[in-house]
Amino acid sequence: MEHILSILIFFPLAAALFLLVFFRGGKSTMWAAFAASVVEFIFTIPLMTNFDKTNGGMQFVEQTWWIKSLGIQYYLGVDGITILMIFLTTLLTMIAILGSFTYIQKRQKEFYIAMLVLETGMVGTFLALDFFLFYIFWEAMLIPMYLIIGVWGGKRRIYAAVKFFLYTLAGSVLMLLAIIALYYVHGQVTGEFTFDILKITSQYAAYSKGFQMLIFVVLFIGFAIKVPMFPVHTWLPDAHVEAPTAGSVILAGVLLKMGTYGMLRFCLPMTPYATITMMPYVAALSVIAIIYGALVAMVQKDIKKLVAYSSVSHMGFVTLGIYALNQAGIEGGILQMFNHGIITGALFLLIGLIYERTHTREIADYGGIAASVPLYATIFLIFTMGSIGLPSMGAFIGEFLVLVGAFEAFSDWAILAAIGVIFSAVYMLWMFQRVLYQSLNKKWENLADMNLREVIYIFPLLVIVFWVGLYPETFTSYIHESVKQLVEHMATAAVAMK
Amino acid sequence: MNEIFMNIGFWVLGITAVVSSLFMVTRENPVHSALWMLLTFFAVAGIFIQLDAEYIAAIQVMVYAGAILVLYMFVVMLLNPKSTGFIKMPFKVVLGGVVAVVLFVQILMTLMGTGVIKSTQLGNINYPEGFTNVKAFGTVMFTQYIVPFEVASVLLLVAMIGAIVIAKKD
Amino acid sequence: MLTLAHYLVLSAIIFSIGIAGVLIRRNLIVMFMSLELMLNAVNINLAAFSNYLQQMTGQIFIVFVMAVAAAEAAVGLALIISLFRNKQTINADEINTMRG
Amino acid sequence: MIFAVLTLLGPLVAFLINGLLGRRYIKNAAPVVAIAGVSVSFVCALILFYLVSTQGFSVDGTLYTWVIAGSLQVPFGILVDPLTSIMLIVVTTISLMVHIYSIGYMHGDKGFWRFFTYLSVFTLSMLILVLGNNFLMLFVGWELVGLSSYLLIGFWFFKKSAADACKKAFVMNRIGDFGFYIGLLLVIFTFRSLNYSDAFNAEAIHHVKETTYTVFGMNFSLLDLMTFGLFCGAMGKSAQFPLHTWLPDAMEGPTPVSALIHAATMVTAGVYMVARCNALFSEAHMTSQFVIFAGATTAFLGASIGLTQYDLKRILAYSTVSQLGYMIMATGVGAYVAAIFHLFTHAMFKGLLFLCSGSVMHAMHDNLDVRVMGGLKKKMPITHWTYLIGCIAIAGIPPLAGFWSKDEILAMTYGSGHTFAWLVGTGVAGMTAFYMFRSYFLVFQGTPRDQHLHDHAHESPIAMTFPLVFLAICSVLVGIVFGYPLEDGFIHHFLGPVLTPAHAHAHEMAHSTATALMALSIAIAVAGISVAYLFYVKMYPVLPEKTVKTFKPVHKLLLNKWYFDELYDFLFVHPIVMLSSVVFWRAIDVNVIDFTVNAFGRVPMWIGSVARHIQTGRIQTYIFTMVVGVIVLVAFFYTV
Amino acid sequence: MTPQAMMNLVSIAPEVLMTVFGLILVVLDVMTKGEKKSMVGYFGIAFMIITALISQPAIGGKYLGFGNMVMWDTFSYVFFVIFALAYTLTTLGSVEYLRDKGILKGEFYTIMFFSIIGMMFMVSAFDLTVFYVGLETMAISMYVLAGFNKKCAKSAESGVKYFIIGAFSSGMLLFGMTYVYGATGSMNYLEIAEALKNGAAENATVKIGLILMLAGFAFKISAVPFHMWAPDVYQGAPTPAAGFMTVAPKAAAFASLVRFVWIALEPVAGLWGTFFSILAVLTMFYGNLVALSQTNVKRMLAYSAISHAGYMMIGLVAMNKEGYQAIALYSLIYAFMNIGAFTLLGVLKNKGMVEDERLESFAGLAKKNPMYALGMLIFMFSLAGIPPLAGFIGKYMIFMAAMKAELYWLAVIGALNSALACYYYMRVTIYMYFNEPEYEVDATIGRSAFITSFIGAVVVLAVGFFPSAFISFVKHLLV
Repeated sequence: MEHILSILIFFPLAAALFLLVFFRGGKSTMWAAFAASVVEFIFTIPLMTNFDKTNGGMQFVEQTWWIKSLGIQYYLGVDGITILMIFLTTLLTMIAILGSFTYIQKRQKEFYIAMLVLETGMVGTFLALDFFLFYIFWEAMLIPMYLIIGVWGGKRRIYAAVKFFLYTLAGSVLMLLAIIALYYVHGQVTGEFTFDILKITSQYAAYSKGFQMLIFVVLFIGFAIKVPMFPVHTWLPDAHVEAPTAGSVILAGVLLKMGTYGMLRFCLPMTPYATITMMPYVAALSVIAIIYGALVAMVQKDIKKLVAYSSVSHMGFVTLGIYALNQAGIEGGILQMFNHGIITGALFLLIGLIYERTHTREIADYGGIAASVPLYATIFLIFTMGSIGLPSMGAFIGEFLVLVGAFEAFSDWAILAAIGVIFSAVYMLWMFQRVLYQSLNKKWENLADMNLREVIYIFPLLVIVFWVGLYPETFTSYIHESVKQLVEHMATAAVAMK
Repeated sequence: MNEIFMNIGFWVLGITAVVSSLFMVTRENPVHSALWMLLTFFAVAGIFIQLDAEYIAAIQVMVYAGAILVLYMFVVMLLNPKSTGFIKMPFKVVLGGVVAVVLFVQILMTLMGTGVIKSTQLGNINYPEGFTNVKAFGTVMFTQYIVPFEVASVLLLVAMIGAIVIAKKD
Repeated sequence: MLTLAHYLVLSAIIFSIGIAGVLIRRNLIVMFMSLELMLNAVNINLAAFSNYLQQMTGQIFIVFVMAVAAAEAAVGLALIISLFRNKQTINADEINTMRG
Repeated sequence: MIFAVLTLLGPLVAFLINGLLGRRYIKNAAPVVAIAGVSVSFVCALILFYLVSTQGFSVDGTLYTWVIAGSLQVPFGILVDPLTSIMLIVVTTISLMVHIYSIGYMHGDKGFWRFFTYLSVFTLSMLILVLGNNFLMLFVGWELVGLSSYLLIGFWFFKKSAADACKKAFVMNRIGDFGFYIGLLLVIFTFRSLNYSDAFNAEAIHHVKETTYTVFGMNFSLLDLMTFGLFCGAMGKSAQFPLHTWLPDAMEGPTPVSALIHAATMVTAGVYMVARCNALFSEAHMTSQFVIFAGATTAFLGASIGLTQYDLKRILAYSTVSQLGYMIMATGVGAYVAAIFHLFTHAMFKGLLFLCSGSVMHAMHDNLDVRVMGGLKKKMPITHWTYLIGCIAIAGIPPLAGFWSKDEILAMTYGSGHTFAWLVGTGVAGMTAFYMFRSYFLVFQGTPRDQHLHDHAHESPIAMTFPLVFLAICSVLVGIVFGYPLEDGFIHHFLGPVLTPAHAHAHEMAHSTATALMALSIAIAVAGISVAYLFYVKMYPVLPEKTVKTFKPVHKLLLNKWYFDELYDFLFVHPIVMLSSVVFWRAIDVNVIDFTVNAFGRVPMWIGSVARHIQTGRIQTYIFTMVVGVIVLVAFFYTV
Repeated sequence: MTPQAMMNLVSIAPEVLMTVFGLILVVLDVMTKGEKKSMVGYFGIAFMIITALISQPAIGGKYLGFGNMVMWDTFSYVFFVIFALAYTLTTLGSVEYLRDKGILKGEFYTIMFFSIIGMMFMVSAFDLTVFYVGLETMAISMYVLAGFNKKCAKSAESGVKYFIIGAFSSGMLLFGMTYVYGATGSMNYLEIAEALKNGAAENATVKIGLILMLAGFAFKISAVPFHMWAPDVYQGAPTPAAGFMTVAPKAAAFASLVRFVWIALEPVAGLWGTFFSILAVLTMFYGNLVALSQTNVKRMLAYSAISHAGYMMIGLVAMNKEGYQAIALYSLIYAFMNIGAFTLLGVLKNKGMVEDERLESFAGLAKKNPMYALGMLIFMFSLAGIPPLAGFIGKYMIFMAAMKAELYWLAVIGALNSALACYYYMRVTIYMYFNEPEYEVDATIGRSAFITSFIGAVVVLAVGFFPSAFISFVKHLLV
């Protein structure tokens, strides 16, 4: 258990190197990659079981110097906010790899290597407690994702890959400067020059309001692009649509969460004054994202694009919850991050597997295929309902908590956000109707239903969706304490601000 | 008397240098240019003498007029290039002249703005007892400036190798 | 009365003529000659300052400048010959195949 | 507690078995599983009812804590009280009957097992809805019945109309649920809990009675706002004006579904909810007024449209809308018991009517146009008689079920002083009698209008007729058993403790007034029946045609359902779609945001492609640039 | 031996050693023939290693000899190591290129070797004379290297261009130098500083002299608007030479500049601070913007080299210890990634895998030759400054220095530019990975070029992950 976090981070990388050296592509590579991802997932289980839920602080901490002369540490830790994300990451990577077996037909070896490297980046981002380390992982993820979109993507993959890359990069270069600024300011305040996130956070009271505002805005823009929030969301539809299934799954499932994770870990606790000042504006943006995303999703002609815009809408709930700055809101936000990962991930998998058979993503090309693929239709329906936020499924709990929290903080915005509940039903069901219901398009009469492999990789997601919906405490119990600490932290800051 | 002589010398040499360099720049034929340059070199050598730098004046004549210029002439003859004259666009010629003049004016203004320089009268360099220009030069060169002197040898070696490798016909 | 300024102005004039020469001529060799002119201007400056400061450093520097000038002349002319072999021209206007 | 849990487990297990194994292994044996499941619930419901009614038994327990967020804790809990037990009876009875009926009705359908799976889901959801002990459970059930409804309406998903209808139903409900959601949030805000026991605490309510709440800068009474939100949910689910349009379309589903979901149980969830929240609603005066308004309007709209429809199921559907309006109106005036009572009786007779229509449909090869039927009473005696009983019951002729509950509602409405609502209600009663008998006469009496169809008509199998008979008996009996004597029957004593006794006004009402009202409503019903007889037996088809000609615009308006669908399309659907696709997507997303983003890429590219021309490749240019650079820098440093 | 004599000897020993080795190389060159000429280069590498091993000064040790003329200290040493690395990598990467082009001559290595002696003098100079002669040694070597491929018109053209413009700029440098000399009365850095402190800074001629001098420096580091030569020269020069030219002379120019401005011009920090901050902004923008519109990869890399000079100038403007440490680190890292990229470029072109360095001809390289494509990808992303690759560490140090100096605006401009720059680096990877190949080529690449790119890639990765060693290497730098 000592180095479980390091193992979690570097095992996929080691596996990738192993693949690079010893494999030549083909079936064996796939299975090797899958095996690696399964092992990685298994590593998270002791992490989950040994996690002390009554402790809101960092656990399994690993801390050594990395670049001592610059005050940079190799500092890892996991708390309630991250542990679910780790679980989500390893789970989705595993599933995405299994889901790519038939989808990826060219350069398979490279693909699985990219996936595993990406996993390292994602896990590292969530676990890093050193700002510099965080930034390294944060950016490092871009390259494999860029390749996944660009090499294995659809027709406009190049545009999408470049857009994804540059958009995100543009947001994060200034973030780097903010990080350095925090480093120096913290150094000036305490005399200790360090990138230690916890230490920098603990000194928030010493940062002037103007400085906090500046840092907040810069960090926020960086994270907002990743989330993505309106109006910096336009990379998402392109990236989602063009990415291969596994790419979309990871993108929607994990990468978007990095933005909100960043807000939770940095924007809120480090710059609480600014956060409190900016709270209503962020809420407004979130609500715009919720409604705007839903409305635009409604009129999309491409299934993936529709789901992509729906992500904008759903992630709006997450940010709304987080910036409510109360227990319910933040917990809801985190849970919603988790749920969105599971549900949207599953939807992308489902779209991907039908795309493999039909080679079209145009909604208009489908119609009535529920008749030829009943099992598929059922599972698709379940996740559609999950996405809509039907009670008994995960997203409902998340949305509910978000709205409870948001209602307490800014009721008017919460009411507007709740309108999103209507629209989500409209666009998802309309899509569902046009794709699976109505009269059967003759082309798809002999469409093959889901095979065993496909059922196997969807199944865990199915279980989790209901699990979260029916007994969320399994998951929320991890986050209670950490969120409580965060909320108390914000409350203290709010008092200090006055 | 000496001063008048010096004055006359300066003006003659100076005007020669300026005029000959102007001619050098403006002659179409490169051979003419080279010859005008020779005149400039001589004039400059004279200026050096005026400035108490006899040794420099000597090597100016030897190195520039004797070696470098010959090299130029040699190359000019060797290549016998058809293209002569100025760049084709008169506009650019004017522009080139203008910026040169502007830069000159800037330098001039700077110089004029500095009182010390304007009022300082130049005289002879005072050498220590028993020293002449050459001796003083040699002493300093081979004590204080021995390092750059040695580096210059490396420089010349490189130039030699380089010139050979570039100019040699394989 | 000859002041330092006289020499400095003289050198500035020659320097400017050198620059003008580089800018307006298109024969590489003549351009190169103009560069030599600039170096001469430098030398005048150095000699003048050497006299003004009553020390040998300036004069010694002139020697280095000359050494460099000689070395440059050797290499530069070799390069020009090499170019001429390739393109049959030493016209500055015509060596612009790489641009943009 | 154990029984309550068992009630839930029955359908749950049935659903799981059918859902997971149905397609491959169970297939045609699916009904056995499903019926077994619902029978367990039925038995448990009866036991619970017995316990509650005789021993004053009640349960308010937590199975486990469901959602925890800070101080808010929402249990997965169960509440059994008289209201619940009545609802359980309604739900399980109808559900069981429909299950049995479906064996016959759905026989031979490709999705046989699927149908029963869905039915189990529905039963489960409905039971969760009524058994939950907090608002969130209610909401869960609420949404899940919506899902089941969606699935069942869209059971024949390959029909576009069905696919449209199921989506419409879900979306319309969602609009209501939006309000419900807000209501929930306000409940949490107010009571810091979602448990009924905390929210319906008289002291707590008293505490917030005068509180106002600011929304978008406007002040509202907190309770009004909260109940209005909740009521929006009810409007969606119970198809109240203006969210009523989905219900008639929902008839695209198989008929048993219409009977179960869209007549007897799910659509009454709204009534149940309002009744359940009576503690809140009775304190919220503004909302109450709105409830009455919505109920009365709905009752009238439904009835008026019902007058002109030709599709048998649609007639019944509009009748359902209308009856739901009644119930809602009753809750509005505070007659909660009457509302629940009507819910109960309505479930019986409307379930019966729908099942009958299914039987007719079966006989007529899925044809539902009343104009091609006629004279079926000979061919289908059981269906005929049971349908007749249903019609009488709904028309409000004593001693059948409908009379007792409907009369009570009208009396209460009158008694509470809402005379206009009462007038509407009475008028609607007449209309109801008229159009129900209109359908009866057209279908069963007279001469066959399509001989071919008529020849092939036959009575339905036993699996279908048994439920008809059972429900017919119920329709005859429940009213008198539960409701006699008027306003003081078993049901009043039973529900009284949970539902605030409705009325001060009622008790003040003189006995003579009550009798007069009763007589009036009977008279109206009889009048309605007579007119129907006149129109559709005696003078058919001359008189109807003449009437139609005389009131052509009105008829057209009614035939087209007051153009609500078109209005909504015009007001909401088209503008929103246009706004989304033209303004938000094409204009803002693509042409503004993305354009800007791309400009960030293109502008540097453009600058670069221009700037590269400085690099001419000429030595002179390069040196020139350097010299100019020096000049500028010198100038700069001399001026600074 | 007196301590002073000892000091003198130590201060110049590495250069002397190098010169001796250089002469041995000349002899070796004569003794080898044909294919064996590469031995000259390899021996050069060995000599470099020997020199690097024995000339390492003690940490903090300063050996200032010959009347404050030459300094050998960590600063000189670190930059010497950078030059040595550049030499080593270029040599390894060039053998194959030169052989293919038929210009495998010992002189290539000899000249490169001697140019490094010039650079070492530049860096360790404490006197303008030493500096100037060193500078010219380097410059003349570079002219020769640029025009080394005599048979190629472009190479000759770039040699001549470089030469004329270079000579012009050194003319300006000299002219400026004379004024500085005149006003301060000395060529020695320490004495110049002393004089400036004592009022010479008021002298107007110092200003114009310094501007002219700094313009000369700016030429060497290819700062806008004195950069114009750079793209043409890099494009025309033989590719390995171009790689070398983008790294070593630039590093030398920066190092000597740092020495000069820190020691001699310390009293007029405001002047050169402003001067270079203006140039830094112009350089970054111009380099990146024009690189965006390039279709020739080599030329694009040339422009990118310009923009990198811009980033490094930020470190200069920061005027703090972190600043020049960052410059050293940046040069070090840049040596690996840029020479790696140029080597790959040259070899790929010679083998016909890419045509004329055209961007389009990179299409599908990942399919044709995955390993080299991966290498190129790593270099490109490293140049773009994407973590965890080495280029990021370099940029990061630069930004650290700027933030410390509170040059926020410059840091922001730098950061924005590095985002802008990403696109053109990415474009190479786009063609390599995302497009289908235009044509098929079957070719194998020799060992030495592979080793170079492999070392480059591995170091670029390793520095990204374990920058400690590199950072502590430059951490002891003191001017």
